[in-house]
Amino acid sequence: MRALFPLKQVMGLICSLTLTAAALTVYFFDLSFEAGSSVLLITAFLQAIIQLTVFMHAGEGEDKKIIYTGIYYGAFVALVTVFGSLLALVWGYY
Amino acid sequence: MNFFDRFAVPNPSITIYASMIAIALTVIAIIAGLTYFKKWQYVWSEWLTTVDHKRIGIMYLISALIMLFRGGADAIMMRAQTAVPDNTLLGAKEYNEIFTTHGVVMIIFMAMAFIMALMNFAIPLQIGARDVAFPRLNALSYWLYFFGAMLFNISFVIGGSPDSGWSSYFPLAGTDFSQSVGTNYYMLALQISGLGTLLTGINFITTILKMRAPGMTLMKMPMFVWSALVTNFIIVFAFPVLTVALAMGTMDRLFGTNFFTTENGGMDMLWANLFWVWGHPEVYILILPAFGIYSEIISTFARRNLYGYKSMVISMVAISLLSFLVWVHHFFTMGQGALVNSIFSVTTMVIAVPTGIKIFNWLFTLRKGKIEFTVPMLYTLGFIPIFTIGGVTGVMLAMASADYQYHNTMFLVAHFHLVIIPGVVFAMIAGLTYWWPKMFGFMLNERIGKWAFWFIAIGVCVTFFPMFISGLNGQARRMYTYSESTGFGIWNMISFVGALGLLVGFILIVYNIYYSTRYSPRNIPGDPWDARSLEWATPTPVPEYNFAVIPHVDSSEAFWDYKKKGYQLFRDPVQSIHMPNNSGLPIIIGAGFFVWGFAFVFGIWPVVILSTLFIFGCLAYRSLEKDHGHYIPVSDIEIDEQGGSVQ
Amino acid sequence: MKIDQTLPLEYSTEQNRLNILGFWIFLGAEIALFGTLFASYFTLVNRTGSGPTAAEIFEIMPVIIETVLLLISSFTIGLGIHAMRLGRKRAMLIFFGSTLLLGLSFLAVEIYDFIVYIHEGATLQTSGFTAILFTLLGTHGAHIIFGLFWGLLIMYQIIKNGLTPETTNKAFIFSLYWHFLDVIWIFIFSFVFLKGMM
Amino acid sequence: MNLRRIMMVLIFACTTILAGCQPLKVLDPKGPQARTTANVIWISIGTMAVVVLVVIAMFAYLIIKYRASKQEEDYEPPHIEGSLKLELIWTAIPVVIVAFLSVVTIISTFKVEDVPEGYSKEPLVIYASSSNWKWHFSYPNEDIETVNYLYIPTDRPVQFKLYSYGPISSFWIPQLGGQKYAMADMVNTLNLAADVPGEYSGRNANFTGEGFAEQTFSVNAVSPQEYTDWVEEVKTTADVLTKEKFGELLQPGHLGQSTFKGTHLTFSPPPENHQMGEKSTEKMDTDMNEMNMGDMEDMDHSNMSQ
Repeated sequence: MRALFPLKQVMGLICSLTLTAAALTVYFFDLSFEAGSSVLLITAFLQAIIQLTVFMHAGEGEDKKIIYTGIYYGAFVALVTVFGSLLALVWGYY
Repeated sequence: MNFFDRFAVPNPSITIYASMIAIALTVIAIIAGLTYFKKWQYVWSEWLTTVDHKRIGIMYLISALIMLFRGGADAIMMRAQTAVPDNTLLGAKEYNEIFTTHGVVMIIFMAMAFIMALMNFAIPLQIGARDVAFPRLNALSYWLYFFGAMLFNISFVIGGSPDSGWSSYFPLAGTDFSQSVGTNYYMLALQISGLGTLLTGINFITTILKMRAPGMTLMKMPMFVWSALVTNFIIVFAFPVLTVALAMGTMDRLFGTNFFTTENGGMDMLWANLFWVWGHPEVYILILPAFGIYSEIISTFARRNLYGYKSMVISMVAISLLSFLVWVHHFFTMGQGALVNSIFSVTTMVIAVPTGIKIFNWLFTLRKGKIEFTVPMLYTLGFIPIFTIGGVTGVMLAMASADYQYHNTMFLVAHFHLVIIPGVVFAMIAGLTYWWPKMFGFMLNERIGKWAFWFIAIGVCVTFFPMFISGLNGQARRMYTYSESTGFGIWNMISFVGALGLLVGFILIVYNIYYSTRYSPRNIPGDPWDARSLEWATPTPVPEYNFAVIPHVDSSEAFWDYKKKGYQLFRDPVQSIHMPNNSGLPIIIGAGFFVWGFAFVFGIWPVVILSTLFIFGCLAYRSLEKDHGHYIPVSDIEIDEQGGSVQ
Repeated sequence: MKIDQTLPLEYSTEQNRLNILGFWIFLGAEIALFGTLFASYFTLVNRTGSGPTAAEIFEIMPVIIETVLLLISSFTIGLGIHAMRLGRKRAMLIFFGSTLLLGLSFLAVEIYDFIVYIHEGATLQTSGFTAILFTLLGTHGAHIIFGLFWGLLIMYQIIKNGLTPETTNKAFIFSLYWHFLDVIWIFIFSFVFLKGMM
Repeated sequence: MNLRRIMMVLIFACTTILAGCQPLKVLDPKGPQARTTANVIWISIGTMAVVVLVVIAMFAYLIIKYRASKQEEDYEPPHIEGSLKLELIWTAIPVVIVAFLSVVTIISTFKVEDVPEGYSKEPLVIYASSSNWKWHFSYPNEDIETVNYLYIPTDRPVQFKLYSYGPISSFWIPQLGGQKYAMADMVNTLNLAADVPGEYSGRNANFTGEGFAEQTFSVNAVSPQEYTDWVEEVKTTADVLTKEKFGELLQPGHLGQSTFKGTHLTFSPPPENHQMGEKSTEKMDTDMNEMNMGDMEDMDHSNMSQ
């Protein structure tokens, strides 16, 4: 039975739940916009990294480099789209 | 509106009725011809169900050529209408439909398909592979593209074409201002073919990264392979943006949502923004493979290795990243202020740097070469000066303050045609001529080809240079007519003459295909151009499995080294070869998507639901199917290899 | 088919390795897809027209439940893959089954959420904000629904054919998909719900 | 080569036409903003002409010198990997050019977005709204409205407030400055000025459907005195713009020019609160304040003249 619950993955789950709880502080405490956003950014990206490395085995195969290149590229495009759109459609008008 | 009224064409005219009859006759002719010559079996088992990348490439090629003529007919009609002031050849509505379909057909269904054609045909051969990573997915990609294109093209005769520009800006494209189903067609046809393109992107990245011949490290790949790799990365990350934008547009039009409306919090600018987040990388999706083809052709016919291989690669990777950082330059005039515009001006101009590096590297490849002016080389050499002019006007357009004056004018139209035609169309014709002997086993006639080149090269300049001037004189784009007092008349007339030249050029290309099919000698060697990369190491015609023995590679020009330095390409003994089986599933799923799209356009929801279930059913069937492909025994391989093999 | 015994079953053939890499690249495309949805969400979030705002309709409890359900399902499918590598078919099937059940409960809570929103006057057609909210959540939810059917199909094949290079390959790819949906949910949880209620 | 010769002739023809006989509208500016952009365009044409000439000269030289027919039969072109030095050179030169053009762009963009300098008077505010396929011009301070034509004085900058009663349109007077979009859910600001009296053509440059080609208007730039006279004349002769009348004007179609007393701003106000953010609300408030102040000034003015 023990073999079915490897420590790494159990720790991963505990980390995930802890980070979720940490993120919830922005709801239960009255944080400033900047502080709240920073907490969310940090917890969200940490969670994503845990999923990728612990659960998705992103770094285990021979294609590690390609996989990470793909993810970085995707993240780059997503971030550029998000912030560029905000820049062009919202912030630019102030 | 009555249910059946929506299927009627909103502004019928003689041309539309004529095309209806023409389409019907063509379909009947094809069906009758196939039946009469008893070719159904052959067409179905050898082509429609094929998973062979070479055949899929050829099917892409035929589709692209048909679309080229559809889009070209639109272009000629546009130039004819605007050739003289106050012309009444076409009405405003017809003109609007024509320029919209011209844009969509040329970009999505012609240029993209042409690129897919050449990538499909050449990439596996160039990396020494037997097929792509997912052959069946590749066939599905083609059929999604094909049925998307068909769906878009029937809009002309059922329900009306889209008429709000290829960029389809909301709220003009919304239901308030575009009541016909035309824009629904636009949304769904692009969605379906876009899905096909995305799958191709995934397929080719995997193929190029995982299936290269032993020894071919990334920095030993031919330049066309590099350009295809970079392009497919852009495809994979840019097309989802289009998917989302189209889905939102479809929902606005059919489900009454408020994404791009002007009330209840909708934001019309968001469409423009998302469209160009995809649209600008799309430009590089078109141009980068072209750069790759030029690199191959220049080094082949200058008889020299490509100058500055490393900086070519670095500059392409740089372009691929920068291409995602510049889209706001398509709407500098939207009012986002000087700071935002300055940022995007600078990022846009920065793209000129890697592009400049490539131009100079090509020029220096010519240096100390031994230049032969074959047809592919002529297009490549024609590309350099015309593209440079198109490119530098791009830098001019990138300057936000000046763009306020160029935006939406014929200056812009001149710029992007002078980039896309020498950049993409020249490359496609060059690539077509270059790889034609490998595809079909005979050469295209050089003399007719050269005539076609001169008509096209001069035609492009004569058509588009005058637009710079009329644009600076205040002619906005997409105007179906103008008054004589504007003074635009002379420039538009010159453009029309140039367009006729282009028409002659393209007709010559078709004539060349006809002529060469009839008269060209068939016994050509596997390497007729004395070229440098691995596709020429195969016999002509290329066997199903491409390479009897997978080659070993030690440099970016392995085949050249094999010919000149006695380098050993094929070292392993012949073994039986595993190949995938043909499958009817891709075309069936594609047809399912066609029905789905058509029903969606007209909001026939029961059919939408049924076809959705059908598509998922096909996927489930595929998952449960046991199909491990087949083996070609050694005896068959050796029989094939007697003949034109270079081994 | 050449089977490399030194690697886990799901990696053991050339085609399997291609499939896994191809799926990773597909996930890259999904990142761009959801990135675009997020970009649209952030642009439209304050454009509520005459409809309710984010703070007015969001509730914390269902969201916390959904998050925990999905996190645990991500954990169980991770265990499923671990069991698969140990060759323990029954354990793997149990873990996969619980994953799908957790996914189903997640969907139930999400549908409950949607009903609440609609009762509070936030339908798909109400405003720019509600349109993108339903589209973003709906796209994620549709992925989960697709995943449920896909997962069932894979369980069926494993029951029928056992742990072969083919079935393990499919199961592994499915696990990547499921983890990915969890990652997306974490971003929805943080930047849609928590930010909206901050 | 044939091609090169044709290109040279064409480029030469283009430049002579650009420089000479008949001035092109964009390069024939009648106001400070258009002059700035025209200068930018000339700078960029000059810079780019050098680039094009260098590339084409090198290109011509290379294809003539290294063509196969001039080479010996057994000439084997050498294998050259590339040269870091040369490649750095043709990276560095474009970088310098781009840096130069970037500076030009940034300075000029901020300049043309701003109110033109050197005027003692406050800008004249005109609300320009498009509908299919017309332009409505409201002068809130003067309390008059015109359709498809404009009168502007030459001694003060003009600030256009742009919005649309339909699809995205683009407001463009080539001889006075660049264009900007008019959209249905927000107000954009475009600062122009005319310093030479004359009649200029303006149009919608962004495709808006069937009647787009004819969506034009004319701009009469006149001396301050003439402008005041015109305003007075309109006020005494024109009909009042009622809500019903404005509703008729908005119907899709083409209209000639017409003139009204009163503006539609009172009963059909421009879109507000584009971004729903606090700052943008403040901005709109100040706009409205300006407008009210303008109205008051106008009232004072009319009181005085009475």
